[in-house]
Amino acid sequence: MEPLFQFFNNLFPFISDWPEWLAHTVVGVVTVLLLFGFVALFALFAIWLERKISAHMQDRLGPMEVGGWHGWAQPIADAIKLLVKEDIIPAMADRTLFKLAPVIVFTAALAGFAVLPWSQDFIPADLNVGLLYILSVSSFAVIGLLMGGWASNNKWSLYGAMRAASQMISYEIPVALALLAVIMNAGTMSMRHLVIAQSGNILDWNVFNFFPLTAVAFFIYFVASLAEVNRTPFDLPEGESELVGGFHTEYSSMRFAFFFLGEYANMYIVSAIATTVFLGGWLAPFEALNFIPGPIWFVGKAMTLVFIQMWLRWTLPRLRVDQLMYTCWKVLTPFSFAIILLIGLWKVL
Amino acid sequence: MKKSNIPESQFELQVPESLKTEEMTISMGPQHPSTHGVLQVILKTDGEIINSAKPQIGYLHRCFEKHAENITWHQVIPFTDRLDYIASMNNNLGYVIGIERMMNLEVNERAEHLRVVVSELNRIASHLIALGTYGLDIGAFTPFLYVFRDREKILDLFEEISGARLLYNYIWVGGVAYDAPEGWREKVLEFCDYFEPKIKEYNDILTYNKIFIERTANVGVIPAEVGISYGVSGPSLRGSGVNFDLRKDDPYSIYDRFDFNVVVGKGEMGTVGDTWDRYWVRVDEMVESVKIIRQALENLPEGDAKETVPRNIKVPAGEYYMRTETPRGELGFYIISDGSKMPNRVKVRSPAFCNLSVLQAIAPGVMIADLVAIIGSLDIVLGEVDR
Amino acid sequence: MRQYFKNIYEAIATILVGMGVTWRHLFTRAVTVQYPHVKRELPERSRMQLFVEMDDCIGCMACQRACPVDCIDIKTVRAGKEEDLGETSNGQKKRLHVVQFNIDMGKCCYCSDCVFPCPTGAIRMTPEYEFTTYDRSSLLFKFATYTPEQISELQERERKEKEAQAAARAAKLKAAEEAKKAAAKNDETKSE
Amino acid sequence: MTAQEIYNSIQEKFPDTIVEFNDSVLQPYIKLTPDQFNEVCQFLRDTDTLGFDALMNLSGVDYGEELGTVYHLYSMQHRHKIVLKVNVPREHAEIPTVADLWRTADWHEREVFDLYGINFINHPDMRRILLPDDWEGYPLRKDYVQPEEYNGITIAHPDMKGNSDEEK
Repeated sequence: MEPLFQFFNNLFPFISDWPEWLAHTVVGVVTVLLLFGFVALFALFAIWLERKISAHMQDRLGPMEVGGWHGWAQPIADAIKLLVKEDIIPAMADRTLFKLAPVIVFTAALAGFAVLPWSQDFIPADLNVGLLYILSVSSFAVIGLLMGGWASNNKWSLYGAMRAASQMISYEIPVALALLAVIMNAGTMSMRHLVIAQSGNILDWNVFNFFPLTAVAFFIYFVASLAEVNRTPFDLPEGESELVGGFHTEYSSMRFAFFFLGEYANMYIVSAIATTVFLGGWLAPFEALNFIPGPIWFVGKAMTLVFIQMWLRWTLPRLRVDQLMYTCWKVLTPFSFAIILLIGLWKVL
Repeated sequence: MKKSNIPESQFELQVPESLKTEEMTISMGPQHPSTHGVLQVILKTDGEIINSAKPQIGYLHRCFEKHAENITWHQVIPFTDRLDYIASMNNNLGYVIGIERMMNLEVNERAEHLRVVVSELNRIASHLIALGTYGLDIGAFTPFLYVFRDREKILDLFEEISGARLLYNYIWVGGVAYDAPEGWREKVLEFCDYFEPKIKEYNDILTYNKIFIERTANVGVIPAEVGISYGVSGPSLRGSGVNFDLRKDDPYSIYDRFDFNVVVGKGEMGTVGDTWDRYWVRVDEMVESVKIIRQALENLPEGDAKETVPRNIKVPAGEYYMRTETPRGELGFYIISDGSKMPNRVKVRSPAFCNLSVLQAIAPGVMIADLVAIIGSLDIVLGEVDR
Repeated sequence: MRQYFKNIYEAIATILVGMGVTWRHLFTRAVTVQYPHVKRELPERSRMQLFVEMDDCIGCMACQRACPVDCIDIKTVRAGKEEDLGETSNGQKKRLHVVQFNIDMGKCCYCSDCVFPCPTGAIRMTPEYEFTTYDRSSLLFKFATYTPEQISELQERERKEKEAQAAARAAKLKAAEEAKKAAAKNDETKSE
Repeated sequence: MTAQEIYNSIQEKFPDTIVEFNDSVLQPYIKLTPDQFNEVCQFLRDTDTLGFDALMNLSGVDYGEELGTVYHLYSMQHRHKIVLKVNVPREHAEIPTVADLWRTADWHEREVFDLYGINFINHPDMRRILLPDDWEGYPLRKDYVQPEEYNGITIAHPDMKGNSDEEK
């Protein structure tokens, strides 16, 4: 919490006059609210963006009415609609688990934001094992999905949950291995220091390190992270043409919205990790562009990756379960092992 | 001399006895995103693998055959529109030619050419939907909207010539309901020029996509003899490598005058008769349809297409089984007349009905996701299955 | 092993080709028509709402017979002998009061079978398509212009005429019968 | 092969089963008795010169006094067709199945059973196919009367009445 405290201290010097407990509480609460606000805003924006991108990729216009300019208020209207809709819980569902599941999914997504380095100074918690933390916290989501699918007492939901569990657990491995390739070189797992190690210009970013080895690692990470957040072509847990709606078949109103929020927050988190680890975090690609503040670079890079995720989603069909496992265990995992091995060799030589 | 009859399934699931677990029975449909309507399939699954799939139909039964016995010959035509509502022109054509053959009625040349043009346009429109929804079943959303964009152009042409966009009631006994309006021929040619390059686009985004191929090749193989035994017809049978197209093999209207190829599945990406082959036959058939349209429009004679339409039809007593090639396969109308102004019996042999029946034979042993791919590749329209 | 790498290469290459297609479409013009703001001109043949030109209708019921779903309901009253209802636009003489011409567009199947048998071209389908309502009963379009009083008056007259006719016929019949009887009587008397 | 030749070959093998042969109509047909029907069909399918490997259509017909089924056969190799007819009395409508010969007959026979009430002997799964399992009567028979209600649901929709002024 120290860098965050400093950051607030710089902004509002009077905080240092407060007693320590008060200052810490206030800073903590404000940060959480900021992040929560960001997640909600980002989700709304991303939903709008996704609808617009998909529409234009399909020669459509997408939402055009609500709010005037290109239907910018459509996601807000949708959110309000979801809020006021009737909350339906199936009669035979396990009510406690059913209610808990979306909360867990969303919490897991939100917790990941704690270690994202937005800029040199603004990082809610600069853990020395930040990367490890984010990986472990984000895999909490699978418990939520499993609970939701099980508790719905619907066979399609159960299928979705089972698929989600096997998929997310499998894809943890290539994700972790791909990141390991970088950590080996950087020698740190602190998100902040990972970025600081990449200072310089664009060629100092990790993705161009040991060219092309880390580039391949970046690619592996990106593909595996798509599976981590259940995006096409790996959206089997939802798979609306096969499993109706997968694990969230029975969810409606705000509980469904939480799953939705969680999905979009996760999209952002995996993109942000990729940005931090491979694409130089808040750093500008060239010295000349340093006048643009760090957070803008950070969010901009992450949003580019989010855009690519959407782009892929509206281009590709869905894989089958066995092909999904094949991709993970027979393609991504061996390749990431090979990269770790090669980088190790490179470093030794 | 007794040959072995074809077993229920050719694909026995081989799981060691010790690994077998309890079966799960799932009702897929009647409300399910990829059963293409109100089809219900009762699945018995072992995990993701299907042990048996039994289609349950009848949710869209509208008593076409009973209706037809209580209305006049001509009034049946709007009802045939509603059988296979995606290819109404072809349905009209089948029924009408059946009656014309019973009445021994000549149709003038211009009407014959217009019939071929609209039928082939409708075939393209129908195959476009098959393509798009198939992409949707596999999980690709975008091609669906591309094909609807192009289908819309065909519907615009239909609206101009017949006044309706979906249920045309255009082909009438003795001719067609309206002559083509001025400039329609040029518009169709324009559409052909526009459409041909679009097929490459579909191929780029869907047909040759590796994920798509992986999902569809070697899945749901229908061997030729199984297909014939189950009465599978049309693109679904041709996908199994059987060169059988009623436009060539039992020609009706003026199809024998045109030069076009019968597309058959060759197993390009996997086995002959897999879902990819059935899909590919449809893509290639659109190219052939464009060829036919061009030829028909080239030779389109001048004159009035409407002139032979009689006011009141009385069909001489007798019976006839007329079969035509619709986008889904062999559409048969078995018409019995007792010489009065109403049909005595109109039986529809609907291609989708027979194509769907093969599902129970090829489904065992595939995964749930594959079942969706198989149903999509059979290109059923429930309006026709249930009639 | 070669197949393995070939598969990976193919997967990446075809995915990139597909992404190229969607990327190009991101910048092509959308084909959407913003419906309530922009309205497409429909071709004149468009079969949307049915319309009846009552001045041309001669009440022959050909359309009612042709309708496969029975959505047209016509009632007519015969015109009086000295009454002149005028002529239709193609010169046919009108002999019937069309006191009721109801079309239930909720039932209509838009096949336009009713349009063709019409001898005067009175009934036709128009490209007008915006007639949705919140109430199904307002899809029942009534084209006849007669008021209920006029109808009952006409029907009354027809009934009376019919009665008169029936009475006349009965009288005629009776007369014939009586004549027959008389003749029979005559015969009887003759034979006696 | 012409219809005459097909008739001759059946005549040779199963002389007792043929009721009628009509070559003068648009599509010549052979009328058979139900007794040996399955064997005749097996013969038609499996003889190399006949080779009727496809059942195009199977249709039930109500002739008034009798019910009947009509089979339209086609040979994919020889490209010839033939129509078979089997008539059975209304009260005792039973025909041997051909579902074991042409799998497509499976559903078609169920449909005929559903709509005409003809029972197919040895059919593997003789259930209704289009109508609900508990539907009463066979709707395509000419003497079928539409029931008032089904499981408490009125069948005649109120809108199915006329639309004249008095009724609305």
